[in-house]
Amino acid sequence: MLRKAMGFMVSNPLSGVISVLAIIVVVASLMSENFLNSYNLVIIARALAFIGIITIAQSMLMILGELDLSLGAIGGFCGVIGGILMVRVGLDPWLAFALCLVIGALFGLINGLLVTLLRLPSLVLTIGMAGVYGGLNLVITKGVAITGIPADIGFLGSGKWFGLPVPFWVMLVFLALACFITLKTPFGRYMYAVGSNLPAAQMLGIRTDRVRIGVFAFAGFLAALAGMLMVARLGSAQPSIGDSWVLGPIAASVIGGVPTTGGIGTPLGAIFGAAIIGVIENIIVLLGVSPYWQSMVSGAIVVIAISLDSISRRYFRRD
Amino acid sequence: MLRKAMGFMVSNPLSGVISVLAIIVVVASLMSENFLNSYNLVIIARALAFIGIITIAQSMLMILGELDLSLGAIGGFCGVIGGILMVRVGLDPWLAFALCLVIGALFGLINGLLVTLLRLPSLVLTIGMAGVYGGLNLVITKGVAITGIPADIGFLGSGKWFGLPVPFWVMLVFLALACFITLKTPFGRYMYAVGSNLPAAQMLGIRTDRVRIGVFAFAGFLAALAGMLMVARLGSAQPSIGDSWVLGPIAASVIGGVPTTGGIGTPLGAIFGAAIIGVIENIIVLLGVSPYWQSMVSGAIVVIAISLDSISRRYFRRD
Amino acid sequence: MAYLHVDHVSKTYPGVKALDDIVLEIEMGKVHTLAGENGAGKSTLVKILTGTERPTEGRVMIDDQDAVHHQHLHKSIAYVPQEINLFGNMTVAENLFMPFSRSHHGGLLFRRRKLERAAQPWIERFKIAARPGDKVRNISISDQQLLQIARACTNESMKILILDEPTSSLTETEVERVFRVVRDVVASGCGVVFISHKFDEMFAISDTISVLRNGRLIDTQPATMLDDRQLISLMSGQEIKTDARLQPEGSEGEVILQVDGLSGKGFEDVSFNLRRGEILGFAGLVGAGRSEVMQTLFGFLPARAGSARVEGREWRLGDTHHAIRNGLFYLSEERKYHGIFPGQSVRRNIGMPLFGSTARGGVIDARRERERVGTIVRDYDIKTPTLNQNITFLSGGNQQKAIIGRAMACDPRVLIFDEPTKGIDLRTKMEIYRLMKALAERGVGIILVSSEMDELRRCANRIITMYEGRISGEFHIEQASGNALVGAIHGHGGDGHAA
Amino acid sequence: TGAQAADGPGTEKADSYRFVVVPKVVHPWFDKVNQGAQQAATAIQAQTGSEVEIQYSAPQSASVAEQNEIIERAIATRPDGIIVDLLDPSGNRTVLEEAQEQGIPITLFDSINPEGMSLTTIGSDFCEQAEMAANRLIELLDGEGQVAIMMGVPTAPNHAERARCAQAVFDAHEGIEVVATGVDNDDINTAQQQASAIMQANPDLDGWVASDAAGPVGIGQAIKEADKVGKVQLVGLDDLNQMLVLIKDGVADSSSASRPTMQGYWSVINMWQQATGAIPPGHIDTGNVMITPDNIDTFMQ
Ligand SMILES: Nc1ncnc2c1ncn2[C@@H]1O[C@H](COP(=O)(O)OP(=O)(O)OP(=O)(O)O)[C@@H](O)[C@H]1O
Ligand SMILES: Nc1ncnc2c1ncn2[C@@H]1O[C@H](COP(=O)(O)OP(=O)(O)OP(=O)(O)O)[C@@H](O)[C@H]1O
Ligand SMILES: [Mg+2]
Ligand SMILES: [Mg+2]
Repeated sequence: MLRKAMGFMVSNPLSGVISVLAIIVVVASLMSENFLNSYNLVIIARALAFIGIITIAQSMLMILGELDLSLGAIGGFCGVIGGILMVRVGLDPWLAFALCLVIGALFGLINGLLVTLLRLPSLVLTIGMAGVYGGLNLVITKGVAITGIPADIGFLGSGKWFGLPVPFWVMLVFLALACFITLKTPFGRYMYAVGSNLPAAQMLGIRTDRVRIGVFAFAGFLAALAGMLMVARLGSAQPSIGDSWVLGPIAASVIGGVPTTGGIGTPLGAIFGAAIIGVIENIIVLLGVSPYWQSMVSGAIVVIAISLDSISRRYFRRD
Repeated sequence: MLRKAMGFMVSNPLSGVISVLAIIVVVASLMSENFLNSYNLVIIARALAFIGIITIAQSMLMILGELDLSLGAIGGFCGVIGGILMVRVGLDPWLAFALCLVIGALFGLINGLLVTLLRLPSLVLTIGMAGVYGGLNLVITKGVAITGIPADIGFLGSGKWFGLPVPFWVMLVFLALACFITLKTPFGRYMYAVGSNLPAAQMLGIRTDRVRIGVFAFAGFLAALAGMLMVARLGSAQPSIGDSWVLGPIAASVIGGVPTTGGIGTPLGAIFGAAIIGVIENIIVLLGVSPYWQSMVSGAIVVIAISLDSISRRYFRRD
Repeated sequence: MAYLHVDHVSKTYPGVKALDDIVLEIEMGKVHTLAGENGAGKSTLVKILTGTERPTEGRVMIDDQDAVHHQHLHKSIAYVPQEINLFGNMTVAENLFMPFSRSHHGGLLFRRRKLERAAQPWIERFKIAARPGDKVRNISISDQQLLQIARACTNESMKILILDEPTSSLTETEVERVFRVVRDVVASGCGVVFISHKFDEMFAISDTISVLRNGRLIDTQPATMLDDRQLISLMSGQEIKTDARLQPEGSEGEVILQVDGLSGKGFEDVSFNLRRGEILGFAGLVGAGRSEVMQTLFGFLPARAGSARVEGREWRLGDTHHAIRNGLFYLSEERKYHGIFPGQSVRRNIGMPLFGSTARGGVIDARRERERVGTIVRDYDIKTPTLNQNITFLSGGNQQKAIIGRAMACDPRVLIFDEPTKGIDLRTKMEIYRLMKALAERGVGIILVSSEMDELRRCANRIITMYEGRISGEFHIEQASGNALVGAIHGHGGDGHAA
Repeated sequence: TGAQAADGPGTEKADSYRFVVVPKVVHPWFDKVNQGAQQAATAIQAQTGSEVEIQYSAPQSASVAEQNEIIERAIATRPDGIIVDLLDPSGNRTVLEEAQEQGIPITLFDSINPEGMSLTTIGSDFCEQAEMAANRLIELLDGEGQVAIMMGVPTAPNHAERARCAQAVFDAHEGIEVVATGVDNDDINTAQQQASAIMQANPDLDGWVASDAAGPVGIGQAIKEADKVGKVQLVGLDDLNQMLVLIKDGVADSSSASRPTMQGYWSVINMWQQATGAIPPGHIDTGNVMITPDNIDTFMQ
């Protein structure tokens, strides 16, 4: 009976990750009375917003079977460029914001062009490109943050709307867009085709290079968006923005059902994966777990989450 | 004529990376008279020794189509355990050294067991396990280095033998062993079989799980070896040992002809890849390149190296 | 006494009863053929015999012991799977003897030279056109197929050899080679389980034939007691006419495709015309370069020289998107690598090129897509529980039908079929032939690359032969029965230019 | 006046206090801050009987965004005060304002106020610390020679400031020439490789200063391996135990150290004073010390 119910549940590919998230939320709220407090939920939402935007980008690339380890570096670099445009060049903040998104898309495009035209493995290429973008960032800023970001765009980073942080709404909008693209458009189907069998996709006349380049560019765009929102939030362009956006989104995507081998999963699942990681990191701090234990606990959580997922899939075959 | 000669050259899969290395060495020695000086070569050899041991480990995993991002964490953690065994427990340094290698192999084994038995994607699993090992390291040391490592084993880290650093010789020994295993033993051939077509290998009755677990354990062993050699060299067990051993060896392996998709390449090629990165990092400092430019330059080098490799392979098809 | 005993075995996959209460005995020294339409359960049965799948009910007795509890018994069963399953990056010799312990090449050291020397006799025996040290991914598909069979035969504890459609990508000469080996194996006292969709092969080699239909065992008979017609009706449960010639009428339309001096990887200076409404056959030995010509024309492989015109207009080479947009469709012979999208549903697989009609304003209309795909699944009789079934779990033949249905739905003007009936059962084969004919008669130009002479003679209006990358002859169908055609395929004589 | 004094500043009393300490990152240096904080907690408890709980909550990496999240989570637990070492004053500002809106007092240590805020700052001057080291090296070299600076993490403002101040001191001296700058990203191994290569490229190098704690440890190793102990002078930074060993072994001359325990101690005292209603000071200087072979034993544990 239970087995059947569970079997039914896991037949929806998202139910696994959603139930894990639900269990964690319940446990967390039992363990700390501060957890379900509205301020704390806002904090979780805000943290999820930034890492979530990167997760959307990374999961779309992972559907293609690609990875971009330079998304964090792109986000940081675009943030710095935005800061310079606003503060030193004196551009209108909104214009600068938009320009940075274009630049981010351009960086993503460069990654995509290198991967497709030179047929490079994206993992290693983007390790290199992370050095390039991050290095240029250092060269320009000499490591010093650019302060004095106009307060006009502060709203984008720190404002609230219907009780939730603006970046969170932005994340939701782009999540909806990403889900729409992947599930409802031919382009999205082509993404799955490319990730599932590249030569077969070519044989069907799908412009696989364009699809891949397009997603890389979109990912760069999203990375720049996250970077700029963070600049708006901090009120200064920190060169170190994005340093911690590298491995988490990949783990989140896998937890959420997008394997690194591509072809399956959705950005929505990946966001649930990111939420699991986010809630756990939140509750660890709320409970006052020693900082020395934190990295061990969050590492263990990743391992447990993917293990549970794999075990449950083995027992209740989900096809 | 030239095309033919080049074509011949690239027919040996290693000649590409060797020529790139040769060109870089020549350029480097023209750019700085200090480069070919024997002391500098010792510096390069020593740096290559540590990153090289990890590269051997990572490249063997990559031949299987796996990755272990926790090798650095294992190295650091084993170094700390070694330090504790020597300094606090007062174990004989050699015994402690040996014990740590066993522990490292055990950690690798755990990774391997999780990957094979639970069928987890190694990239994400080992992101998690890096958190676990690194976290335990922090828990034990609280980030404080363990000083007072007995001078007995200092020789292993700082000593020289025939003019070259001892760690470099150790690396060479294990490189020879790794090449022997991969190329001259049935086990090694099974590694390629697993990396080339896992289901086919399973169907043939190759014990693919044992092969994968074995290589993970060996990689853990090598990581612990690198960690302990570093402890011997520093004379203290620094918790941060291994932090920078994560992405470099992967890039080195790809440059040296071991793709992340597995099935081809050799540890020898990977070491040449590591040498390319090592020489470049050395010459950058020798030339007094501004510290702000360094990360950008080494990132660009990785990109250029894999691009050249890919282009040359396209023009002179190497099979 | 039967060595292998299938005892009331059933196998259920989610939504599919692949095998239903099968009882079967495989005897030593005999060739036992499993016949059945696509999806009948042949491969599933074979996988249960080899231990790669477990039965849901029933047991498999090997040597009178229950194989579920004695896994080692499966070692005496050598198996050649339906899909090619080799290590592309490794050498022929390594592929032949892996795992080495089984073939007495184990031990501490891997001796490449010794292994390659040991491989030589096998290569000669199976006439594989490769050296022991060649990388497998560089040898032809047919050689890979032969290598797989050779590999199974290197198993020294082999008692039963199972061949799941070993001949689907082989020409008659190569099939004969396989048969010689099968007879050797039988002569040495082993039993053979053989699967094929080709009747002449079945009758040529079998002692016993078992017929499966929809997962049930219909009948087991000595081969001599059956003939084509009986077998067909056992397999399909209905009468099927097979002897009709299926050339399209009115094949004298204007030239729709004109190829001039095309050269590329593996072929030189290929020129020919295709007329509207005709089926143009391409004959040749496997490895003659026919697939390469077609893939180059289609834009999947780069062209070195030459040009093509479609409907009088210059054709852009090297761009598959352009090709499909302009009505030239190529169906690859390699279903696994160039055809299906594994892990994706049947609906997504078939719906992939149909967005022209199923998407509006860049958004997919789910209802229309379901309808269109549903129609295709019905029209081509694709056996799948639901449209959302993962295509990986369809039987090989049904995957092929899905791909063909998908191509035909794209309204092509020139359609290139590369071994379209490879691994397809007879009933579906006939359907495909009829579909090709109907398409041609609607004005589509069709190129049919096939290694089955029978198929070409039955369907094509005209046959072009290729030998080692060059066109070696061209025949009208009336002239195609003689020796000249066979000669041209083998590269001698046959200067029977007629067209 | 007695009644008046009872309601005056610093007279409120509570049975228990909970303060959260948020450092820049998980690092031994901040453990010492934490130790100092615990000492102060014990002291207050012994003197007043009120329970004082110190909660130590550190970001796993030195990123402003992550630190902000940690501070936000701390706010969510509604403590009696938060003690922070800001990674970047401008970047942390929004969260600090949030804390103030929620009525949670804040004390800064080891960092400066964000523009427009006036929180109590506790700590010493990084610039002074670096200047002390630079001046000590100049003294050792008798005002003449080639020196090199090891930068820590280029994006860490305190590392950058130390490098800048050391450079300024050297620039002000005729006889001293800065021939190279390395970058170690707060990693001992990188520091060692960079130092080796720099000494290789500059055979006449006479001395080193560093701007992070990992730097001098790596430089010390490089000096030993190059057999240049005594020939190349090293003035270190802070008091990691490996640094102390280097001084003991004579590889390094000395180290210019800030006093983390003191910073933690006074931060808690200040927090507690604020909770009692006392008016907080603007700045408490905890000073720097020069660790030399003469006083090293007081630093060894
Ligand atoms: N792993 C699986 N999951 C679900 N269904 C499966 C799976 N494997 C096979 N099936 C189904 O079982 C049935 C029998 O398939 P099988 O591959 O045995 O057919 P077959 O007789 O070999 O056909 P063909 O001649 O096309 O190769 C088919 O309907 C197929 O869809
Ligand atoms: N190294 C390879 N990599 C990828 N595909 C290959 C490779 N070698 C051959 N193929 C593909 O395998 C298929 C069969 O090739 P094969 O050499 O067996 O015959 P062929 O040249 O196509 O000749 P014909 O079509 O006349 O039988 C073709 O689709 C070809 O493109
Ligand atoms: Mg089958
Ligand atoms: Mg072919």
